[in-house]
Amino acid sequence: MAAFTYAPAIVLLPFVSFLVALFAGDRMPKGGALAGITATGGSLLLSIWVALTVAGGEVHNEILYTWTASVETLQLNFGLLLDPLSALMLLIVCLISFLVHIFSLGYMNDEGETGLPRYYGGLGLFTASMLGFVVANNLLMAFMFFELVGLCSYLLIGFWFRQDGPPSAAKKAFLVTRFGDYFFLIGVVGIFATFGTGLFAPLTQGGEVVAESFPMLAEHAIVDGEVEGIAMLETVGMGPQAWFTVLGLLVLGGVVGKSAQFPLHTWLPDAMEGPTPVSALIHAATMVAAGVYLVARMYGFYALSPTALAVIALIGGFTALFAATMGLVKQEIKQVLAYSTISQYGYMMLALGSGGYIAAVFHLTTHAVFKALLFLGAGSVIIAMHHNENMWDMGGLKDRMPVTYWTFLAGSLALAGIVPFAGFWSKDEVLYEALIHGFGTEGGLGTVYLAAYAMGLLAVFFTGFYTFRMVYLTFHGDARSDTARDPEPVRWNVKGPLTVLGILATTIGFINMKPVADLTGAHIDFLHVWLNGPEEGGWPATLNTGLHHYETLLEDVAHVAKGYPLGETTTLLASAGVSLGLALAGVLVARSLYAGADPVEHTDKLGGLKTLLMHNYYQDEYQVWLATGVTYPLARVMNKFDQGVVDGVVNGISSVSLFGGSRIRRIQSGVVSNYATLLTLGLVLLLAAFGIMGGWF
Amino acid sequence: MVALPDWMALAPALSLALASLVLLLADSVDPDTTNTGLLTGISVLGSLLSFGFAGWFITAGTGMADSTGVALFNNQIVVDQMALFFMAIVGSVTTLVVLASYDYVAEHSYQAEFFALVLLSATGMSLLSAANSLATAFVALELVSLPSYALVAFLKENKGSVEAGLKYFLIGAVSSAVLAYGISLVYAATGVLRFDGVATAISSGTVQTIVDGSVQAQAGDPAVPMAILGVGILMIIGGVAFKTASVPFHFWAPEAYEGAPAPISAFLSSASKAAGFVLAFRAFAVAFPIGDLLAAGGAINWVMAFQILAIATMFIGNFAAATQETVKRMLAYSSVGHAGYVLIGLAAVSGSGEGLSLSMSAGMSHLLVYGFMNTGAFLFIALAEYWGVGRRFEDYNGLGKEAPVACAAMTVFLFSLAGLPIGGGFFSKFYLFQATLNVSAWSLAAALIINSALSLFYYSRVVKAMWIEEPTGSRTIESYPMGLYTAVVGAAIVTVLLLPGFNRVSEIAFQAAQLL
Amino acid sequence: MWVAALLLVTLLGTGLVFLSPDRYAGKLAAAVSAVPALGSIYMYWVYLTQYGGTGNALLSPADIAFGQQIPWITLGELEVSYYVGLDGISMPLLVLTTVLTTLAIVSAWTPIDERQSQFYGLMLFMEVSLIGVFSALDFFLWFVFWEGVLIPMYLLIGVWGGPRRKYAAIKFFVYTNVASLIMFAGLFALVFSTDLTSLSLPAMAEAFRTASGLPTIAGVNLMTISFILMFFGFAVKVPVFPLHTWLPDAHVEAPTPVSVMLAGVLLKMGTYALLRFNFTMLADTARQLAVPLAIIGVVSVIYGAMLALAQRDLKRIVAYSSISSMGYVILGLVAFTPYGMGGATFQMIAHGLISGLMFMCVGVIYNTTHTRMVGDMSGLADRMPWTVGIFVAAAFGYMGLPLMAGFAGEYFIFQGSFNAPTLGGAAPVLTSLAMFGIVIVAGYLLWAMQRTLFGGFNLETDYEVSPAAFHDVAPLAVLLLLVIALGVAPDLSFAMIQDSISPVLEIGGGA
Amino acid sequence: MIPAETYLLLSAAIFCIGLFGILTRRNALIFLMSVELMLNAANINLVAFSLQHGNLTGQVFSLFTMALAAAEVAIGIGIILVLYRNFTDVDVTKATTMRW
Repeated sequence: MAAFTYAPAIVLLPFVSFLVALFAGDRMPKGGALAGITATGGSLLLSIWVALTVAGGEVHNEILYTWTASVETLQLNFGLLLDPLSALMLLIVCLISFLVHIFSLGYMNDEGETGLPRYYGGLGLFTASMLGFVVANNLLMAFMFFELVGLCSYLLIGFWFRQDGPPSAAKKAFLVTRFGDYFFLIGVVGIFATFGTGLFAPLTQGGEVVAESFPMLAEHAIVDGEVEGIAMLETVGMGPQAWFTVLGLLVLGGVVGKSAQFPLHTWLPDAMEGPTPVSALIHAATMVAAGVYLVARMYGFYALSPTALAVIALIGGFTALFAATMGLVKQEIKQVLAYSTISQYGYMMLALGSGGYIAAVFHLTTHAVFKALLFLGAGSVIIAMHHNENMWDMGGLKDRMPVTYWTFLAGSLALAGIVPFAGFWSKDEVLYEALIHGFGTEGGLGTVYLAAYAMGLLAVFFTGFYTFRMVYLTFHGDARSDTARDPEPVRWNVKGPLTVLGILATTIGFINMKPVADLTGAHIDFLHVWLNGPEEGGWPATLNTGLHHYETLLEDVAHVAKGYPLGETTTLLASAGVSLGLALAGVLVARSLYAGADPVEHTDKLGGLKTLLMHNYYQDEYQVWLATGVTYPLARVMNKFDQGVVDGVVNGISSVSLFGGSRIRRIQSGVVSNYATLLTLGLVLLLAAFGIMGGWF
Repeated sequence: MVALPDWMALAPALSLALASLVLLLADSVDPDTTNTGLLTGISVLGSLLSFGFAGWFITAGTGMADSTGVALFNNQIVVDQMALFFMAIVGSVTTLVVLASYDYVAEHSYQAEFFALVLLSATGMSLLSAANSLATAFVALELVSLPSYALVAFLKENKGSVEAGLKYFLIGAVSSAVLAYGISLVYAATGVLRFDGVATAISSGTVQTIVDGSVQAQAGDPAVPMAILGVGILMIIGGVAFKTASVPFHFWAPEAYEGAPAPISAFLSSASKAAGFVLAFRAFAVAFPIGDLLAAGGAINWVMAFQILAIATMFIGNFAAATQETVKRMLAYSSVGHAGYVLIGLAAVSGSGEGLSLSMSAGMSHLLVYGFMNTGAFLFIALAEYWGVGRRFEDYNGLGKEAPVACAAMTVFLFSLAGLPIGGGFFSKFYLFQATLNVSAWSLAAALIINSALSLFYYSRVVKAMWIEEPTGSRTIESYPMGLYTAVVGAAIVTVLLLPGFNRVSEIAFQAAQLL
Repeated sequence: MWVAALLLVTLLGTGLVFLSPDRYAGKLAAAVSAVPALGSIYMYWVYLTQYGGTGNALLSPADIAFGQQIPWITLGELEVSYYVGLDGISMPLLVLTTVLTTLAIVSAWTPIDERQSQFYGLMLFMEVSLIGVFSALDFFLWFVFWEGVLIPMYLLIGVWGGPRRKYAAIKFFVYTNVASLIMFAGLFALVFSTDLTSLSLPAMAEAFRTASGLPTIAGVNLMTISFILMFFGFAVKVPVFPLHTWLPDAHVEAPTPVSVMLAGVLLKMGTYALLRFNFTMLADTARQLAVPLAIIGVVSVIYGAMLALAQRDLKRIVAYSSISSMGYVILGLVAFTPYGMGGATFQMIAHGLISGLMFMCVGVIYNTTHTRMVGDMSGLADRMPWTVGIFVAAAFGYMGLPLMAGFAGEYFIFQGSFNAPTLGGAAPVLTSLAMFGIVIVAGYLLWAMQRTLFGGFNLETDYEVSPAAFHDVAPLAVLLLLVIALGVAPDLSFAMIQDSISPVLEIGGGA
Repeated sequence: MIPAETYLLLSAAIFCIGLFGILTRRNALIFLMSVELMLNAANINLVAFSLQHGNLTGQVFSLFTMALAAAEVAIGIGIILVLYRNFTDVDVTKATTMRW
């Protein structure tokens, strides 16, 4: 249990480094980087310890701090939930963060950037917030840290605030994700209002459940019909499943925003304005994963709603394809990676939607590694190219920076999904799960799965293409500019992290070689075991976050079933074969178009499609139009209304009063005879009135 | 305690009268005296004595023992709590005014006459407070009016002053004729002029007569002709309305207050108005009990008349004030508006006469507080005139920088007049408001509220000019006149102190009103 | 005794500052105002440690903390007394007042360069009145203080304000005073329809709650009419759409320290009074009218936020967003749930701190750039990093960043109103609509920050921009720390608020 | 004996004549005379009803009224005098420097 006692330190260490870097960074060597490295290193070690403990079958779910205890019926808490899922995520976040800190020494310190305390402070705060999000044991805490990582993202994207681009991109990133978070917040409030708790997993004490989790309560409501305690259903006048679907979709709003899914993906490419290590850490490996992680975290809730699952799968499949096509024509290396990131998170959503819980987490893991690698590799290239990111100015870097090249190539192969690199295993599993569930599931849901599968499959081809287009343009052929001919060398602090990640990108897929396992019968699907836990008892029984529980729910409640059109083994192989084939096809097409010594642009052949793709399907345009073309003019009109009508009435009342006053004072004509007349008149009127009333006449 | 002779109950009035006589004596000894200090001293002494006597008698409980108070001259004069209360108001206002006049009249001739006239008028007011008969009331009222006509026109070379005097006088003359005619009709209807006699006549429905000081029915029990009585009462209302500057007899007020020397404006708008109201309160509460009047049938419902007058007065006074260009005239109109507020004292009464003591005590309290804040405000105008500051709002720009103390005092007066809780005006206005709601007189309450809101606007224009605006021209204030300053600051302090100390005022007023 | 001591000390200090020479007035005023600030913090601490679990001052007078009652005035049959005391609702507001006043005074050192003794004297006079407003338990005493706030505010805006200060000052003054009178009329219509002999707030609460057989006017119960009149009166102060137009003018023209007080404390007078009068004394009626009131609140939220979007003046932006934030409070109050009402009260504190902070930030920028217009400046982060850093933090606090007080307040309100029994089926819809405010607020604040703080440095006015002085930044830092402290540990005040809110929830129909 | 109502009518007529004079005449002196007429209307009432009621109250009061009317005229003449000095006219409608 000792590991769990120290677990809060995983979050707190980077937070301390934030304070140290911000307030003392300018008096420290390396501008506070060392504090960050120490802290994240410490967190990494602790995370490993936690992971080992979890591997020993122990889990932890505990309330650490009561945010507000004042309302007894609904207390809001901060707590730790350490189960295999969060332990895995802790490892990923700590590792990437640690490596990014080291890489930053090369990318920021060596480049002589100013404002380093701010930079490392931001990284520290981000790491702390992200880790806080990962270990959160309830939805509110998760939401709070979800927002905090958004703040850090804002601060780090806008790091170079003296230029015009980064602040604008930072604003956009925060605003678009905030739009998603709006729905998330409704969802959080709704879930608390409905269930009276936001716990992801039940709290137990001596084997007794002392506080039930909301996915379990929802399950009881739907499966066992226990709806008496849920007053909210009466308020909204819906059945439990319908209302829970609404709640799930609301939370999904935050997911779509943060994980850059269609239609809220537009902020991510712009976010590349930030320093590249930041892009690697935040906008590829960790923060963007927060959305997917959240769905996985409360998967027991989504598994209850076929509608929500269908929406998730469809968004995922569509985004995977949609973003991949936009990545085809980009000229800047980081832009390609950005769209690739969007696309890959689409895969994870597709997996989650189609019941592939393991596949999603697996892809999340491998993607974190190889995408961080690619971004850091790109960062290395950018250092070499003196911050020119245009791939058409590069070429031939292969020989001049071999470490970068080979590691980048490993990452690219993983991204493209070429066997045996990490991406192949995870992407294959994603597609496979979608396929078999698509065939097995009855009705509309199955159709949706198949459609999403088709889109995901098509995206595989594009992925292979844009990835290797990028590789060929950057590293192969002849150098196309002076800087490419004489790139700036990078040091150990760049090469080190690249090497670590390169090795991982090659090997991490082996943790869950499901096809191999199925074929050989060997129990080498470690991730599956890790997330499934023991079949009977153990932590899944305590927390209800085990895979087995989810599969039961999918089957019994959402009626997601498996189907093998070609028999179990053949389907498996066919699926793997098709996706590998498509990936290779993409690679080969890229090779044929761009592998030459002096490649030329082929985008013109796309005709009108090129314009469409270059403009990203006018997604930015319509969203900007919504903001500046609709909302802002509306605000102006309302302002006019406010000044003219609302304030006009106020001023009008005063004017009318004053006008009345100026009329009344005219009675006072200054002529005393008139006064006498009016006086007499008044008296006579009174006399007449009272005379008539009193009957005097 | 030494038992004082009965006539000493009139000491507040007598000391004023005595002081005026001393002044006249001084004047006849040295007709061209410019010893302003001496003259002011005598006047201040007299008025302070008057105030002191009134205050002493109030605290000693004169008139508290029984409801009649100290009756003098065959019940023609009654010194009770009500009378003393108003004597105190008159005494305090007169003190402030004569004190302030020290600097004001220093450059004018006929100083002794000025002070003597003020004190004579004040004597009339004091007497009016105690008048218990239409006859004494009429005489006292004329004693108030006649010197004040002269005082308004005191600046003989000043067109404004003369014009003001003329208008005041002409309207006053008409009004007193109306009043006299009204009194004659009441006499015709009831056969008596003493208030208690009139009341008996109304309640019994028979014409009364007074034999050896006691009221009894006339031989043959002739009935009271209610129509004649009604017309008479209405005309008396007219006479009262003139003195209190209420619509439609208010026309003289703006001009008179504007044209008169500022201390006289203060005197007229505060003390003279109070005197008008004491007559009204006593006459209508004692002589024309509303319950009996309505029970008799066919007679006038004066409560309704006062309601109409009150609402009209409030609105006309305040709305006209809102658009004035000169500060003094604004205050003049606001003074008309305040008459409307005080009229609530006679208007917020239920059909059976309930609520009269509450509403009257509210009116009395307001008059007392008003005596300080309004006098203070007009004396500030006097100060401004003394400095040669112009008459318009703009001319007051930036005055706060040069004379912060006086301007702070003026701010207190104005906000208190508006009913903000910075001075007693807040409570007295609330007291009136309470009286209206007590009898569910919603229209009166609404008028009070609306006009209070409006009044804040125009009062704050002065505040704005003094503190917020930058001075437009070059203006240097060379001297800070002692007398004016003392009066202004004194009034301000009392106004503020009346906020926590309002309890005393309202208690006395309530007792006094209940005793009637 | 404690409250009386606070009032007296501050009042004496006011006189002292008025008489002091201009040069020392600022320092002296800060020192004077530190006394009530420290005193009230001590009281807060005493309350926190000794009075836990006490009830509502209006509903259980026996539980009043620091109470004191002395008979004062008798008006007819009405007894008026000097009656003060605190409970969990007024205690945090009292501390907010005293602390914010001190900080505002310090922040005035730089911008106020003429007639200082009068300025600081008026600030302290306003503090006296504000202390009184939050501690008075007798209606008259309360009203004296309530109106007493207007006068210094009027002069502070009018004398030391911007170009259109005269218009703004008179508008503020007359508008809010008219509102007070309307409220007054509504309240007293009710007072005289019951057999009240005392105007102490607990007595009024008792009488109104048990009042029966009230007259009806045009078929509407007097209770309802009074409620509406009182709501109108207080809503102007809050302010609530469409009674808000005095606020932007007042804010824009007021000197910054005054804006701080206006947004930080004065607006809370309105919501505090709503809570005390409309929602405690007339709880039944409030429950009946919950839906229309909630709609007013939601419209204020969205309307204020949309208007903020259209502004160029930083102060106007914050001013309109205050309208938006106060709309949440209305929504929370009508919910009649622990989180709703408690959250509304908490939001008063939170918004007091954050809006004060925002105005101070704008003020510090204005002191050195002499402009507040978005578009007249950019890239300030380059020249005044710490100020801008705090500005950014404050802005995020305003946007409802978790672990800052604003989030706590807004979240509590949403949580409380989402399934509020008083709102029925409309509850989730209205709450969700109100929540959209958090998106719009992010929109305009991010936009304004991008334009003014970031990008290349540029300034349209001819002033040298330099980092702000320590005494300019220190109040900002203090406020920021308070905002974070309350965001991390809302129970610091939410606990006592709950103690005093829960009795309110127990009264009235359907509870 | 002539009935009291007759005197009442007489006095009312005189009162109205006086009032009419006030409303129509601009000369300050005639204005003053008209006021005297109105006061005398009151006197007629007082004296007549004094007889009717059989007490002296009315008669005494009418004496007061006359005295006061005399005093009033004295003051009035004085004011009219300064009016003439300032406005070189005794037309009451000429003095209109202050209005509204």
